[in-house]
Amino acid sequence: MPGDSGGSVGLSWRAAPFNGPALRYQVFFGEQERGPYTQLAEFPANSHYKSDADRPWWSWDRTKNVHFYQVKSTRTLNLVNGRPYFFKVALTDGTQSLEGPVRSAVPEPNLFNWNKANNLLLMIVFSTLVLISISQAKRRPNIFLRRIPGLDAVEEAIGRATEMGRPILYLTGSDDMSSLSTIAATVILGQVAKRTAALDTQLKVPHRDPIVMAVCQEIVKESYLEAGRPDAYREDSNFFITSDQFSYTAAVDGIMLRERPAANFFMGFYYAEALLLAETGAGTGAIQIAGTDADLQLPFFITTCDYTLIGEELYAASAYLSREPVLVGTLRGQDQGKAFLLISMVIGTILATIGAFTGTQAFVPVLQLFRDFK
Amino acid sequence: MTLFLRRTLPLLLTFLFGVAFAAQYYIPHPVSEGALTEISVWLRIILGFAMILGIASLCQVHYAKIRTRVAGWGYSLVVYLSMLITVAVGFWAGGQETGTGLGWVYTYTLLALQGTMFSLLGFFVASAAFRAFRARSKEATVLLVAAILMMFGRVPLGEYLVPAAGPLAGWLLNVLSLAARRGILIGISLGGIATSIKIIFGIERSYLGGRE
Amino acid sequence: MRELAGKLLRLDRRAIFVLIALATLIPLLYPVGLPIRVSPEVKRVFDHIESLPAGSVFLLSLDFDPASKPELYPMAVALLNHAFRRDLRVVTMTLWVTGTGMAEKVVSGVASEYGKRRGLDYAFLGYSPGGANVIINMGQDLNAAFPADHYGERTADLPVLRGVRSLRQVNYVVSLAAGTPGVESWYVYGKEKYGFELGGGVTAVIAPGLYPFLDTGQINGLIGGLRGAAEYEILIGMKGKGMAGMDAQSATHFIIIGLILLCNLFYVLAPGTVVRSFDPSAPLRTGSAQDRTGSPQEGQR
Amino acid sequence: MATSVLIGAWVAAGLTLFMFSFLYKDNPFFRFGEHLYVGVSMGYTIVRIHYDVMMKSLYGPVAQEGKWWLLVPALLGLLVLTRFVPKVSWLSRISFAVIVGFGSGVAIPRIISSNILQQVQGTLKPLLNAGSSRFGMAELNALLILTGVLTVLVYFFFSIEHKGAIKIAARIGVYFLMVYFGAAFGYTVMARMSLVIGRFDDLILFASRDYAYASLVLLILVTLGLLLWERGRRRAEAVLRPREPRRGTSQREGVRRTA
Repeated sequence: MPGDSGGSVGLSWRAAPFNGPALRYQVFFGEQERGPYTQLAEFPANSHYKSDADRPWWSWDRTKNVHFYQVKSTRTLNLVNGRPYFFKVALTDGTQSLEGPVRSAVPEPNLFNWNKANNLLLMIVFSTLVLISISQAKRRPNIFLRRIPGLDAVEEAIGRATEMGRPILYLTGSDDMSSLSTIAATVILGQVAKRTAALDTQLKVPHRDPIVMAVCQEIVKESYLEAGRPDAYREDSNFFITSDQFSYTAAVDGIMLRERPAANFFMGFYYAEALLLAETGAGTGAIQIAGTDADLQLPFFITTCDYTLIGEELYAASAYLSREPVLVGTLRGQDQGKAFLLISMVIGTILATIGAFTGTQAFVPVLQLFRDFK
Repeated sequence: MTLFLRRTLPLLLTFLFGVAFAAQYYIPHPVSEGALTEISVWLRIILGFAMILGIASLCQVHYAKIRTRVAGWGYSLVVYLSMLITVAVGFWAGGQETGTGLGWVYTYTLLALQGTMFSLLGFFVASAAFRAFRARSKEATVLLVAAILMMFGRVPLGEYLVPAAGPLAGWLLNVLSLAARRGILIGISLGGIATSIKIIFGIERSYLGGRE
Repeated sequence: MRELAGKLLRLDRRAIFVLIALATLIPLLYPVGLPIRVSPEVKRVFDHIESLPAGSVFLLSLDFDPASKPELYPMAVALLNHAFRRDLRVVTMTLWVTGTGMAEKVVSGVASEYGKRRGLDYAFLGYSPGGANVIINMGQDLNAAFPADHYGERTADLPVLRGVRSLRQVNYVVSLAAGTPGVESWYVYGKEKYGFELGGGVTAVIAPGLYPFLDTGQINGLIGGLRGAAEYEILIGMKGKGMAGMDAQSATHFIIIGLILLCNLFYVLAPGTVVRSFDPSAPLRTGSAQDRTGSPQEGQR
Repeated sequence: MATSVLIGAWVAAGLTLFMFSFLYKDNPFFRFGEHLYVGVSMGYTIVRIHYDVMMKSLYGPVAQEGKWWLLVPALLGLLVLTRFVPKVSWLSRISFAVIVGFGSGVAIPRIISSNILQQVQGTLKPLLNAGSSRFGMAELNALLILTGVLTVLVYFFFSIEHKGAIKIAARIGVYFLMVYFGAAFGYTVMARMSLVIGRFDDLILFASRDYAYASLVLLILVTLGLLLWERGRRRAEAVLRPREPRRGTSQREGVRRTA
């Protein structure tokens, strides 16, 4: 069976010329060629065509008039990889039955799932787009970037904290270091730390994950070094509370109420604690800037924070703050990716409409390129 | 040599692990499936050790508070005591929770505290709605109307008063808001892919800190 | 008037908290029983139990822990009430170790209301480790999966289980689930093989994901969230936690809606209000300093 | 009723009220609850990590099943701990590299599958049907979804100036976003309210005779405690006030004008 991890066998056979709903196919299975054979399935002869299978054209022969049945391992039937098994198919009308020849098959695991080839293709396309844009940006660094209001406010928030002599609270989200949101949040932390170092404002970063804490310590230290203020760096600006969701939330809420930070940053990925944190912060009158790709929590940040970086803007933020050609180039690449998908969706919808209107199957191969096959 | 260990090796490892586990998705072979399960165990083990860093940091913060007798240092003592008692009870129970002291601590303190903290959301949802949902601009008005329609259509009384409210709320959720969510998701995914690519190819390396 | 408007806009949020607390507490103590439309998927669970003759075996698996209690506990109460009323032989169990104590409490509680005797009219098998494997085991040999019930009595000797050797002899299974193992496990490892009828009750978060199962008939009915529990209570004519909860839901929702509407009305009246047109530089900014309610310690401003 | 259950009910009811007192304002009851919560949850995590990770996933498999390769993650874990020794703390980067590399690699194909392919696939719906109605409700919805997805995507374009047609599209996108945020907010209210109901349910249960009226007694005690605390605080403040005028808000608004 193509594209699986073994443990199953695909049977296909040419349809008999006299198919009809009254006729039924029976599939038999045996561990030895001589038998005994047990019946696995029985279905009407006008069903189970190979073209019925939900598989893409590039990895699947979709010709009509070929029947197909997949034998999978179950609790009673264990197909071992590399061992031959024997199958036969019979056609019956209830009284008479016509048996086909015995065929043997060996279940084998595959090395590549061709059903996912379009996924791989997209990955290659996007990677190339990003890498090309980066190298272009290195040559011509002056690319236009539209404003992201939340980012202008970062400077303002830090300035206000400095003026008021109060600390800045920065959260990196609830995910661990392997999450992209966390990585984006730590990159922005580096930029924020550079500003706090220059202005000598206290920075507080409570953590839920010890590894993220360790990484952030490195990043903040580096930022202070770059800003020429290694003396102002404090090891305890990054500290650990607990890995538990709501006790962490309670403790951070406590910090907000007692130490009254002038600005709260919520970057990274959040779960239900989002509103508990942001609403408490809103109550203390702090400037709040959020940035998250947790789409379910966005509504709560939007309603409680002064500025919110929505989804993708979180990833873009580091590019804006640093203006490094590499990062700006990445944004350009992302935009090209979006344009590509946008155009694909318009064309795809037109094709789907024509297809539905005229009843033609001609565009199915194109549309299948944008389907997720397992 | 140290330069290799300090910079090249980490970047090389990132590249290797990144490429390997991106490729893993396309390989259905049992070996590749096994590797994914295995590495998730690895991450848990690494995190287990890393937790020592966290515990040290927590203890340090509260120790400093107790030592310098800052206002409210007594609460730091609460942290220490409750942590030590829980650990002691936990080891006494051998990590088992049914019918042991650890189970008691879990049911009557952790669950109660967690449930209450979580339920504060119910109150905060109300106060956030009250403050934020004001028709101060056209966008804010759209936000407000969508939220009210949704709340109205989700409860029996609303549906009873206006029978169309339920289906309307469903339509709002499954059509208009689905569209926006899709847009956000596609945007996020492109940003995520770009970030991943940069990390795998060593273009983005700030997570390693230091520039040596 | 304008002063009042300004005052309401700066309403201390603790006033809102009090309103929400009251709107929750009062209906819980004195349920009104606002009308609720019963959805067909809940009705089908009810109808199936209704169609079982007295003495049929009904298995209720309480696969949830205290975290999901608000939604699933009322369902358990309603289903048990119904089953005892119909004089079914009620067998209960759990696949979640953290839910054992709670499950025991609800089962013995409802049973005593109906004067049902443990072991004779109903049984609580308790928890057995292994997740979905327990279901497979039960399908083969119930006494092997649960050698003794929760109270340590041999299951083989329980009169209520007379003639029930495996899941094949069970007429109806309902799993009240807050995750995995749950309804899906009961379908995949149980129903598909041993051919009993299966119904499900789940939290509101999980329910949408189970509708495909409902369409294909893999489960015959579905009770979703607190609302589903309330619907079931209507069907059996009982004013329980579900309906009280729904009253509380309605009350809190209407308080929030009312507050928002009132506040917008005053907002238009309040001095200095301009309905701003689109400002691309700050399309999503929603809070500004003047709209902030006072924080606890800056209350009087 | 068992004594442990009775004590448990009192403890649970008390802690619930302590945490709820946060709604009034930050106070000693909440501070106690908060710190206790941090301590207990950390202690519980330590116990769970010891038994579930260290014993079950590491020690057991290595010592009993001979899975020696699990010593590699153990080594990587130990490398993280080099952060205690500044001189060799760079060794911890090796572990970071493995975690971050794994995370980025695993993410790409899965993001493409669930956030791109599945979303695009759901959007590609015919806008006309072959039936007699030509353009029905399903087609209208498909058109609206397509419009929403496209305009929201346009809003997220960073390197194109938002003017002309782009500006109009982006603005429509903003409206779609607003509908989403509003609807998602409204949708969640219900789930959050069930949580409040759940807690209140427990409090009502603990207020019963079986539990010796735990919630009622504790509610009175906590309220009294808060009153006493407020009085004490007012007095202390009255002493402090002449020397330290409070000026927080006015100063803040001064800064805020630039926002």
